[in-house]
Amino acid sequence: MKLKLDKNELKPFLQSLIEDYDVYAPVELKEGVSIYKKIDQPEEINLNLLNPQKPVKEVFFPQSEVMLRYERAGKRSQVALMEEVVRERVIFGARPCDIQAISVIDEVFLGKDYTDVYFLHKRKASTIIGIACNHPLSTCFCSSTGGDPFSRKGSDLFFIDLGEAYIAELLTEKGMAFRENRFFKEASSEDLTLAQQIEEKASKKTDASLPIDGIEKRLDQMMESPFWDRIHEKCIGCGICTLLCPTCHCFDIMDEDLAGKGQRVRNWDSCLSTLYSQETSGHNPRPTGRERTRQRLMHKFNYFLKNFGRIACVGCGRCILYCPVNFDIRQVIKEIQKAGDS
Amino acid sequence: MKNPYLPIPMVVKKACIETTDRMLRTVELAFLSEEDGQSFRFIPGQFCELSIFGKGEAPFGIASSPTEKGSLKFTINKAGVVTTALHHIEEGAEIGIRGPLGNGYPIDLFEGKNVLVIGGGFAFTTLRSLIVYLSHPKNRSKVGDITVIYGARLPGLLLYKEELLEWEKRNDLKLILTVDQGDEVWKGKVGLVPNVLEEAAPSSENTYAVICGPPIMVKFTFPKLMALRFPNERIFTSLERRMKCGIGKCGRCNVGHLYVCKDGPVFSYAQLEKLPKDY
Amino acid sequence: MEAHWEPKILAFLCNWCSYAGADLAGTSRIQYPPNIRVIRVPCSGRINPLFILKALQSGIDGVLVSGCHPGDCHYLSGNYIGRRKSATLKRFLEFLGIEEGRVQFSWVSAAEGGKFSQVVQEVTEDIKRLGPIKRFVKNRVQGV
Amino acid sequence: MIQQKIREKAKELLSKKEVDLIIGFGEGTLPLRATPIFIRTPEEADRLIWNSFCESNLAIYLHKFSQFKVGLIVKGCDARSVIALSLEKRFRTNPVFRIGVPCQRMVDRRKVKKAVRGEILEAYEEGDQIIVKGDGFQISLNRDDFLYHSCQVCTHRNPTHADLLVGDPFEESPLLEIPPEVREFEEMSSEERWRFFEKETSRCIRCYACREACPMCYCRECFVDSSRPKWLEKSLSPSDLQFYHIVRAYHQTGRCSGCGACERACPMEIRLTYLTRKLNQDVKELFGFETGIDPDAPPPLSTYETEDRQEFIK
Repeated sequence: MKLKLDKNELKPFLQSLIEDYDVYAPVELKEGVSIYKKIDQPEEINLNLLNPQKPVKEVFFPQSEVMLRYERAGKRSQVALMEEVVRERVIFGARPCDIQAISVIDEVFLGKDYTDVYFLHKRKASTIIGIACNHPLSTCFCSSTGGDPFSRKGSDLFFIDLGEAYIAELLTEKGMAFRENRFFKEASSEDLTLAQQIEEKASKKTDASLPIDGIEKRLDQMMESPFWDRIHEKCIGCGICTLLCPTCHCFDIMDEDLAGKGQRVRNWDSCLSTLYSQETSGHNPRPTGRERTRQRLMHKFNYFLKNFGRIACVGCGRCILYCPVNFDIRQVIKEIQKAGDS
Repeated sequence: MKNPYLPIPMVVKKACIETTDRMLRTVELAFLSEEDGQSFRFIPGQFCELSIFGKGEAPFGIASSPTEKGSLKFTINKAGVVTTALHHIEEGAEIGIRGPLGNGYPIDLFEGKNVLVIGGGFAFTTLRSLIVYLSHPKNRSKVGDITVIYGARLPGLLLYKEELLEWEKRNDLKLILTVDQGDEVWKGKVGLVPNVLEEAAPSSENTYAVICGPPIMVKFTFPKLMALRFPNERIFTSLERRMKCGIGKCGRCNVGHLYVCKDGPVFSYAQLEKLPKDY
Repeated sequence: MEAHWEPKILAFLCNWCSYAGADLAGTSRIQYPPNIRVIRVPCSGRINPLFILKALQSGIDGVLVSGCHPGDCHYLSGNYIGRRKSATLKRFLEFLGIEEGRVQFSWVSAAEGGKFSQVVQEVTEDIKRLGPIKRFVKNRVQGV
Repeated sequence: MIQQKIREKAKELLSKKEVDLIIGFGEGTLPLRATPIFIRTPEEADRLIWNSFCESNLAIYLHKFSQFKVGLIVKGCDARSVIALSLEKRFRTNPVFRIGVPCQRMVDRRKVKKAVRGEILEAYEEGDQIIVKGDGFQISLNRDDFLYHSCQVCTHRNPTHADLLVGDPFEESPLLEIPPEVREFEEMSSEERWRFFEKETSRCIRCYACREACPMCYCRECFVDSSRPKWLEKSLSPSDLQFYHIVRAYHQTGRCSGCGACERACPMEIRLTYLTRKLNQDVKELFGFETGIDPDAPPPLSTYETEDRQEFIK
């Protein structure tokens, strides 16, 4: 179902959402720096950056999350699990790539053997309002990774910016709950034609040419390739690309303790960190940047595909934009093709 | 829905130091709730995350056998924060466990076959579980010969010494003990496990081999098994990697596309050959 | 400020001088405020700035580092090295916005029981004037 | 010009086998960016470039390539980091061959981006102008208005102790004595300064890029990673973030070349150089020491003078 929301109705619409839900949306922390955050007022939202630095996964899988609290009394401990989500959530303003990425993490966290209840509860409690990318950046390559700037996949509602108004497409059951929303009105056929035109124009803009088809097979042959000796050279091993990646989902579990009371917390971790795979004995199966860079790329383009039938990259371009040394994953994908074909 | 990160409460029933260097301690844990105890079913080779609130969690292979009901045993090498805490924990104290995790040894395959168990150092824990399980009166008839080769650096570093003495007396189990360096009272073999294996030359016919030990020992044992004509599919080993979640979510313990915690820790040599040498 | 608030002050005292100075103050029955908790260290040069930061973060209201007078170091130069660390750390913390006086330094010899008492009094008064530490201290989450 | 000379020198060094590899700058994949490259053959040397986007402090790579004879392209700051590292005896076996390039000060790509509406698709230098182009626009910007904070105040643009110098040395004077925002900061009250620090560090996502980008951060185990003792927790508690940033900066006392790599690396644009700049000032004022100028002067915190100031000690 396709409806329309006038932009001058956006604030009241968001206000009404805030009354009924915990609303998460991009918020600017400093000029050019934003994250997804729970908002108290519609004015906090800032959609200037196509994608905030930190991806929307944070709403479902916070960088730092308390798993349980404990308190010791004598020889016994009281434990309280922290998995409940108290209030239903709406995520407003996420881009198609980020939303795709959530379904990548679904594969792991909602896996058949064990279910990560922390992620699951947040996932279930959330309604996602995606926004189409009318002006994708030159670093965007979602069209190469199975998405596109107007991909509706994973959105419950999908907004298309027409300038003065949004087209609001209600896509799922959760989305259809907004059918009677008082701020939505019927979209005219002109509106829909305009939306169509914007979509066609935008979809041509992202790079669809990256050689990702067959990358798994190429990488199968490349585990011990000298390719890795060179590719990691300029990487300084900071975790920016992994921490800002919408699909990366590695974490570490730590106890924070103060005199018998405390909490078990999980924090995002990065395969580019030396300590990530270092064993207590000091042995490290991935001792240098070569193995760690290989792990990052193999996981995204080979292992993940083997396990779940899809790659773990959605082409958002964050790792390209924020890398301090301009390590460009697009270039690496192309070089994998070259190395694999030679 | 069950939260897979919630530890099951247990209590330390007994604890003892195993080795003369005092670096290895075995703790025996009992379930606090009977229900937990009954629903906890495992096979040898599986592991648990032991959890001490305030210190954290670490994975350990289960050293006791499923046939030893009512409690679980773990042998802990003192190395980091959690293991140190496990060395200091007193009898009667509460401890959490998550598990059983991982796949365990393929005991179904062993039915009707001979089993060769090769262990080194403190990695002998899950092998103890396996040996106790297979040699239990209920199971003994299900497998053929059981041969155990177990080595340590020094006699004092061998685990489960009293049990080893008992096993030596058994006639339905062949036990070969070896140390890298003997002492005045040591009467067993002196030599490295791969060499002792070569010398003992057990037949590979109808036999499965299970190896667990330090990486260097495992590395040199594989070729000896090859020479004895063990096919790759009939050699199993248990891998060790840094783990956190134990359920295939947190990353880090993968070898290629497989996760040691979820798809392992037990792998056949045939499987390992296909995986990247990333361990 | 809470009515009964008394500052908690952590004093790192060099084993060879200030610690003995504190002892002397005690045996000589020279009074000093009971707000300090003493940690004996082998030398004021042993002080890792992390010790001071960790103390402040944990909610300690003030830190005193006391070592041997110049020239008197048991290890010859430990206090000189420590002096450079102290100078830069003090300036840096104040630059960041940790109040001046939260972290203080003194030279007290084994014979200066009186000076020790004097220093502790001064430091305690300073910290009382500053009030409980608010900046940098870790607000433990609920339940912790 | 300079670019050509760099290539020639690189070719010469490589063909004479005086170095195993040259670490320099190549064309980046994004506008306003250069990227570190590793050149091993004379033929590849033509990939080396020089422009106002060569911002990285290449001394960071000396750890990774310590087993090789490295030819390193050094600006003023890189050169001083090399000296600081050699004072800490980081490369005893293979001395680094330093190809010094007097630095024209580097352009802050974020400042440029923020000055332009729309995405920049192309950028190049023309004299003292930066020309930026995008979909439907072309703008010319005055280069000196878009420099990194650390570059504006830099007084050591000429590489110290380079093994050879490409290009003519500049006269050493800062473009700005104190950047306006630093002056503003210095005029703040203690409380306001703390609020500023608090606000900046609150954005930290603990990627540790500031640490990894710094040539001087080479500890085998960083204090944040230590589990025994565990100095701080790894979550996002404001106090732990502050702890990290205080110690990361303070550990640079007398070691920081002021290159600004930490601040440039930060994806959350946290102001960091004002901290290290303060430390550098103090070290200069208290001990008369400047990082990377005198290759024989011991690091200031590992030495002392009996006459060091002590008016702050009771």
